[in-house]
Amino acid sequence: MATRQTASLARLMRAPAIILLLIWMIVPLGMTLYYSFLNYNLLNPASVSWAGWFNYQYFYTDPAFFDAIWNTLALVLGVLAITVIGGIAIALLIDKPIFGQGIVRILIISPFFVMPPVAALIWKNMIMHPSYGVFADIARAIGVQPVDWFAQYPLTSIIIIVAWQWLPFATLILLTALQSLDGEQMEAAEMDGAGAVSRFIHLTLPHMARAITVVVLIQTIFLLGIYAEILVTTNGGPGNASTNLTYLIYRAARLNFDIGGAAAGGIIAVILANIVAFFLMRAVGKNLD
Amino acid sequence: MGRITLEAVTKRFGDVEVIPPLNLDINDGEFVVFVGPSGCGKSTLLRLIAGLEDTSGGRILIDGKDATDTPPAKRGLAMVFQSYALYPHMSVRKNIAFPMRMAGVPQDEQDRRITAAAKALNLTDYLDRKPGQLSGGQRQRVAIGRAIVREPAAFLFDEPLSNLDAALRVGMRLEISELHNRLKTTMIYVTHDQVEAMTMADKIVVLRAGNIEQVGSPMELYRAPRNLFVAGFIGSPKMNLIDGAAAAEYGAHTIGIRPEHIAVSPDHGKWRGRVGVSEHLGSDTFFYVEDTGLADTITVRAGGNIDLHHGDTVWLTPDDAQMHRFDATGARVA
Amino acid sequence: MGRITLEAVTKRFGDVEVIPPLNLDINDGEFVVFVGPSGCGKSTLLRLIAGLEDTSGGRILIDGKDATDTPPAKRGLAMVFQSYALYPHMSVRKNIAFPMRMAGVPQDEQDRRITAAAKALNLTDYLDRKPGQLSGGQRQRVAIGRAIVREPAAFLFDEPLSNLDAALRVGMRLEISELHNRLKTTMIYVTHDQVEAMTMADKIVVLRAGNIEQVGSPMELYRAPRNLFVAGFIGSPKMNLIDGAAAAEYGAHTIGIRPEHIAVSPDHGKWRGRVGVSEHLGSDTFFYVEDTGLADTITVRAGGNIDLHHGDTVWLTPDDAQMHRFDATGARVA
Amino acid sequence: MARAVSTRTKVGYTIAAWIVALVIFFPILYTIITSLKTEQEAISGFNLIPSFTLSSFEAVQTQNNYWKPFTNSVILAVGSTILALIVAIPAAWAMAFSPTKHTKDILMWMLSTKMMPAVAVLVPIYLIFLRTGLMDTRIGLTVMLMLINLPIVVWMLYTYFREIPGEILEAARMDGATLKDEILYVLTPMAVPGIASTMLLNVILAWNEAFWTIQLTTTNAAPLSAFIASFSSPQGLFWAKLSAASVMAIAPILIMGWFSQKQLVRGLTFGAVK
Amino acid sequence: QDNVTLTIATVNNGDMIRMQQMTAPFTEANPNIQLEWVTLEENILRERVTTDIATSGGQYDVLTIGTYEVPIWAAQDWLTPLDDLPESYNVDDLVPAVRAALSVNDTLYAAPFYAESAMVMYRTDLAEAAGVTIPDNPTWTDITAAAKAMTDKENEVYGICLRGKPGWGENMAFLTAMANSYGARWFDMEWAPQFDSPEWQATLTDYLTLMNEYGPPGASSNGFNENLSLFQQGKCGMWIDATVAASFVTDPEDSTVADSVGFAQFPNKEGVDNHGNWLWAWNLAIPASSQKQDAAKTFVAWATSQEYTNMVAEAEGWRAAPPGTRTSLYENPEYQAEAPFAAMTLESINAADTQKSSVQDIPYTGGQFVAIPEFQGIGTAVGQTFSAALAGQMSAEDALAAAQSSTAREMARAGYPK
Ligand SMILES: Nc1ncnc2c1ncn2[C@@H]1O[C@H](COP(=O)(O)OP(=O)(O)OP(=O)(O)O)[C@@H](O)[C@H]1O
Ligand SMILES: Nc1ncnc2c1ncn2[C@@H]1O[C@H](COP(=O)(O)OP(=O)(O)OP(=O)(O)O)[C@@H](O)[C@H]1O
Ligand SMILES: [Mg+2]
Ligand SMILES: [Mg+2]
Repeated sequence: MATRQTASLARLMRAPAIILLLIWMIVPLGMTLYYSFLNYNLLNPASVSWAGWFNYQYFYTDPAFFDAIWNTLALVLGVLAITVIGGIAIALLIDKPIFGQGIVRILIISPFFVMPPVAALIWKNMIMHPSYGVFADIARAIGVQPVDWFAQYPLTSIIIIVAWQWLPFATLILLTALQSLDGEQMEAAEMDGAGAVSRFIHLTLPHMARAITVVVLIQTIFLLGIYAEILVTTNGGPGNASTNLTYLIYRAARLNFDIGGAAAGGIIAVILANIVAFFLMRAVGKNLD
Repeated sequence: MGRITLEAVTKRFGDVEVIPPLNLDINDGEFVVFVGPSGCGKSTLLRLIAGLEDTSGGRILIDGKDATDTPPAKRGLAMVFQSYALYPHMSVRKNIAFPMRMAGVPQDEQDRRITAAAKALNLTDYLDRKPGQLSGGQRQRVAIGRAIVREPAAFLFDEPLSNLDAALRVGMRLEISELHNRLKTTMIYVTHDQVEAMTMADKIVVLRAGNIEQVGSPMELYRAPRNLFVAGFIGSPKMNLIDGAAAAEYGAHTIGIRPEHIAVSPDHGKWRGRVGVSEHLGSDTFFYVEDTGLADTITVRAGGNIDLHHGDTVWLTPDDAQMHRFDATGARVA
Repeated sequence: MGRITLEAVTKRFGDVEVIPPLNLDINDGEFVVFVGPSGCGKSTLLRLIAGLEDTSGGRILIDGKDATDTPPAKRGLAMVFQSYALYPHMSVRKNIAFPMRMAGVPQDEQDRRITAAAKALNLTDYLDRKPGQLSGGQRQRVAIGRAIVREPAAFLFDEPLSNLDAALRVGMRLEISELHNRLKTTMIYVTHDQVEAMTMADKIVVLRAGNIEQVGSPMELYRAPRNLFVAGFIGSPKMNLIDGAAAAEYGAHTIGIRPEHIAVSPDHGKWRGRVGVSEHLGSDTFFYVEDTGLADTITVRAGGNIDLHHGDTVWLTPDDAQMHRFDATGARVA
Repeated sequence: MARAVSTRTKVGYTIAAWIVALVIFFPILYTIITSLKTEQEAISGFNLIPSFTLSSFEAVQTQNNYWKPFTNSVILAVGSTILALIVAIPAAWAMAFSPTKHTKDILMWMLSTKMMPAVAVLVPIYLIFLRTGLMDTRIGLTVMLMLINLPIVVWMLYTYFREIPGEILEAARMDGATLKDEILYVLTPMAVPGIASTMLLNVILAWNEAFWTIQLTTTNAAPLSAFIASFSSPQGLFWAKLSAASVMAIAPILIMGWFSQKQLVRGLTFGAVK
Repeated sequence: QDNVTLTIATVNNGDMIRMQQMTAPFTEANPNIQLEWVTLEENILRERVTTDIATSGGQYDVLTIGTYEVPIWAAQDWLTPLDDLPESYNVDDLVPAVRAALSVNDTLYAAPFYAESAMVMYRTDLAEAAGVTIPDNPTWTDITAAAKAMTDKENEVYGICLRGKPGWGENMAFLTAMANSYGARWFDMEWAPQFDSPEWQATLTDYLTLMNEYGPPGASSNGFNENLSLFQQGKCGMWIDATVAASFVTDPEDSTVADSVGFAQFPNKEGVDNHGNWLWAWNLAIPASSQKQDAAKTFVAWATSQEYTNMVAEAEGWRAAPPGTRTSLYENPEYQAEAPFAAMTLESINAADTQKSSVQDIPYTGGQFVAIPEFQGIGTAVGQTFSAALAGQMSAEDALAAAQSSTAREMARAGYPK
């Protein structure tokens, strides 16, 4: 496959995707970069002026900024932890012989098909609502005060909702990984005297390492951009308790119509995302060869 | 220390009886090879002994104790798998140490045994590599190393060499034989390669569809196959089997004569034929002789220096003393 | 129709020169086998001929015409890959038809050739199956069928049998040889199995690190290996190579003697040793004799009926007429 | 480990698995149930047995014709998926079978473009869409969704293609196949499970995209995400209606997902297993 | 005349949706005009429409916008002045307070579809049972006392339900109105935020006390909808919110307490002559970027006309008529008969002065909001803070301090004082 002809063909074939994405990245990013140095409020289009680093400074000194970074991390890590651990557990369970396996799988996979705003609406109104939600009904049934989820545990609530949406994805990938585990290896370990727990720790987990990295990579990409669930449920509050970086930018762009500030925030987010990406890609790249 | 007895062991998968009641005695220190065509139940039988499958009936005794319901880890047997079944994320050292770690063997004892096994198997330089960085033969040795350190009552091998290429296979075959000579531990070895069976076994068990066709030393099987199946299965190239008039002449339904027991001559002999493909191996030449009227082709082994070409007419003379005779049911006629 | 000439062909991957300038002539209708250890460049050479890799230098002539820059499809060669490389989503028929479809061969002509190929390769019953439903040997035959229908100037095979088990390999080996006898088309066959090389080739090319060590007929290579490398590579089991005093006695730095050219006796002979592992194949027995003081082990081939056991003392006598002598550089001493 | 599993164990696993499955599915189930309730039932406490009225669906339909956004959703999801495949298959082919030193870096870079927060670039994109007349057009949005998901598509295809032995493509080349033939007749059919699951995933992601599809459409190209946005916070708690609208928005993709579940699972390996 | 298609952006509330279904007479009368509806949830609508109008996108011909946007957008020349509406439209029939709120320099920029102020709705039965009376012009002391008296947590009856959900149009609408009635103001004449003032401190402390002691659980996520639902189910003794709610809580189809609802004006603090000045209207406006001005005007005039009101009344009864915009409606005896809340509603609306909402001097206009572009962001941020205080996550002092500093920051960034 290594002839000059194929190599040049390959370049040609790669080109459209690369060029498209390059444009897709550079044009808006370039414009964003430009805007980030402007005093530009959409509601005041007449008074656009050069701002220098002011937007960055302003965004950075926003008291919400560090909260947002912390919340972003907590959200990403929380969801990852739940989906990976839960995904492994569920994958192990549904890999076992069970009656009605097909239906069980269909049920488990379903949340993945629900669009994020709808998922948030469902959880907010029907499940976690402090007076009409199912959780409240359950609480009342067992005689405790219903929890006002979005007020008392805003970030946790969002993590639960997002984790619910991504659990199927993690489960599916981990399940395929699990099913590719070599049966003979397991038998060898059994012969070697390893019990079920040892086999899980010493064989199953390491075998799934790659799948886990993939889950982490893909989900991180999507989780960094979560905002719809926040918008629908807590609007980032109370206070900044559930404001993540994306939502902070959202707030600047859509509530304040502060294009300059949002652009600066966007650039900061891109830089942070790329730092995350860098380490992630290192880890994953190694794991994908 | 490694006596294994199967008493009327049977195995069914669903409705299919893969192993009909089967009795077998394996003595301590013996090298027993199970051979047979694909799907005949060799692996199943081995896995029954290992405890990786439940028996559907009968008893398995290890050193006289009933082990039918003992879990695999407790039977004191070690198994080497066809796919090596190494733990890919552990180094060679960790792989070999794994069964000892599970058994709680103290660290220094572990180290001692690993060093010894690595030395015996020529793995000392690779102890810190991962299995992925090893060649097929080396991987197989690691798998054996992992078995050795457990100091098991018996080793079970399921086609351990079938993933290796021809040259390596010869080497590993020798290594396993040497290992057996040194350890004198019972070994049960599954293969469908009859060369392996012949060269390694103290005792060969020929299986067909879960039934034992013949049990005996390799030479017993070679010299006196009990039926057509064993005759055709043991020996390489295959024994020539001839029906019809030529067989009737010997008072049999079928006669069998091995390629090495036929003399070739360009001008005289008993049967006439035409040379088809011939294979010159240097030391030997195999002729596939066609149009003899006896069978499709008759395989003949001759010395390295015979000069016959495709299409030449040849004469073949079987060595009557080495002739095998079978009746219509396929059973050997004394 | 199938003359292939390599003129000073070289191949570099990055900085590594895998093939140093190499000249080779392959005549029309010849069955040429490339052998050599793993990584010596056999596949690379074959792929250069096929056009799947660019040469780094030199010219490749096919039937006298410079084909160095011709794309693979235009060279009129067909290739059979180690992994079969069948199209898994197409039926056998479609697989075989694919090259003709690409070439725009009319439908009825396609059908004719498919029928013929299927008949020749015993595939008629499987034409409508998918490759996944075939056994290894059948798949290999489909791959060959796909090559045949193109009526190529030459066939290229890259270790076509190495994924098959021993028994099948023997069968397919014969089939390919028969095919060559019938078609008389040039075939270039890569293997690292020297039995295949010996039995199939008209001409063997022994490669080491991209260099041609020797070119010749199998018997030439068997009888007169040009150097130690070829001597060690050709013949199974390997030639015994002996250095030191025993060699000096023959006026050589190293002597080589094949296992089949050593006589064994329990009580007299030239060299004394102790029997290590022995392999009884029925027809033959291989003894690995240790402690001779000549080399690690000396392999000896004896008849099927010799009765020696592990640890017995034996005497070995080489057949001086079959002795190979090499100088200090490893080259053959005439 | 082919030892017989006793029916008791199996029943145990079955119960556990069903409980987990039902808990996970419950929010969706409850939404479906609620959509079949009257508004009063919907807010009058926990109740799994609705009165099976379709009035909420009727109300939703009269308020906002469902079929137009539905058609748009289908067109956008399928269209962007097909476009993405057309661009991604050749790229993935090149990366898998003619890799260069930078292939991995390029892939990672592609994925990293997905990390750009969409809101930050909304205004530039909005302006571009306005100026080029792509605003509220299906074609504009299709391209947009294609670009958003292209990195994932390329990456998934790349991982599938890498598992296809290069020898088969070489065989095709020897057999006289041109590059087009090679991709069309050999590579693509062989990668069908992978391509299918890439398609499915992309359809799901495109279907559920709810930022750009709302921001860049008004009426002509508005898909179901916009449909939902018109129900999400009406005056009064019309949960039955909201549930009905939610069910209508997710049902098509849910049903597609259910039917193609096997494909999806089979393909979702991301080169991560084996 | 050419065929034109009008793209109309509307919010998804009941009145607007009803309008969509009642356009047949209009399209019959104007066969060359087709109507395309874009119905969106309020916040999304605002985002969408703002982006479009600010970039001169021209995606919409008619916009549904609030009283907040009208003066700001009109000042940017983004809206077409509605000074040439047909005679039959009868501009002078518009309720004066509403008309004022939609005019800049006496030019009307949007036609009101419906308007609302805020008032107290209470359960007459509970009040009676608890032995309290709520006067038509209650003070906050009256309200507190009544809330205390009516609260019966055992039976899930809470004395008072108020907005707690963060948002400039949610809790901040209420809190700004409440602050107004406490004599507070958002900014002084130098645009310095006033959360450190005693008036605001009193406002927030009293609000938190009311909610914590007599409010329903989870109040920090209750908005208009949630409270409506609570009230309809009989869980609230009082509810102070937009006047439109009156028609819902008295609707026997949806409300379990329809016949026992009383109304009172928005409370004030003793000695402060201010009833909050809450005034909100949903209006139809025409962006300057629309290419279809004439058709759009025709539609706007029709949709906000008296004729339309009558049509709705005919089809669905008078209670369903869009309230708050026309004096003539309130003079209509049929309406008065069917809508017991009519008088109080009109009184509340008329009492709202959006030009000077605080008793102190202020540099801004707007009733329960501050009509500057930055208010959405500021109001929401402050709303978050106050909501956090309600959820018990910070004290009132901290919340006020945080509001003060974040507002000061935003105002400085926006370049105030201008
Ligand atoms: N888990 C199983 N369920 C059902 N049938 C099985 C199972 N395992 C094996 N069999 C069947 O049992 C028979 C014996 O299988 P076994 O694997 O023991 O054969 P084998 O002799 O090892 O063959 P090979 O040489 O191909 O490895 C086969 O017909 C096989 O199809
Ligand atoms: N694409 C490549 N890039 C770099 N080096 C390569 C490439 N292909 C082959 N090589 C190197 O070229 C040498 C010859 O490889 P080749 O595959 O021809 O060996 P071979 O004789 O076919 O070996 P085997 O018997 O294992 O198939 C090896 O050292 C190999 O590592
Ligand atoms: Mg087997
Ligand atoms: Mg090779």
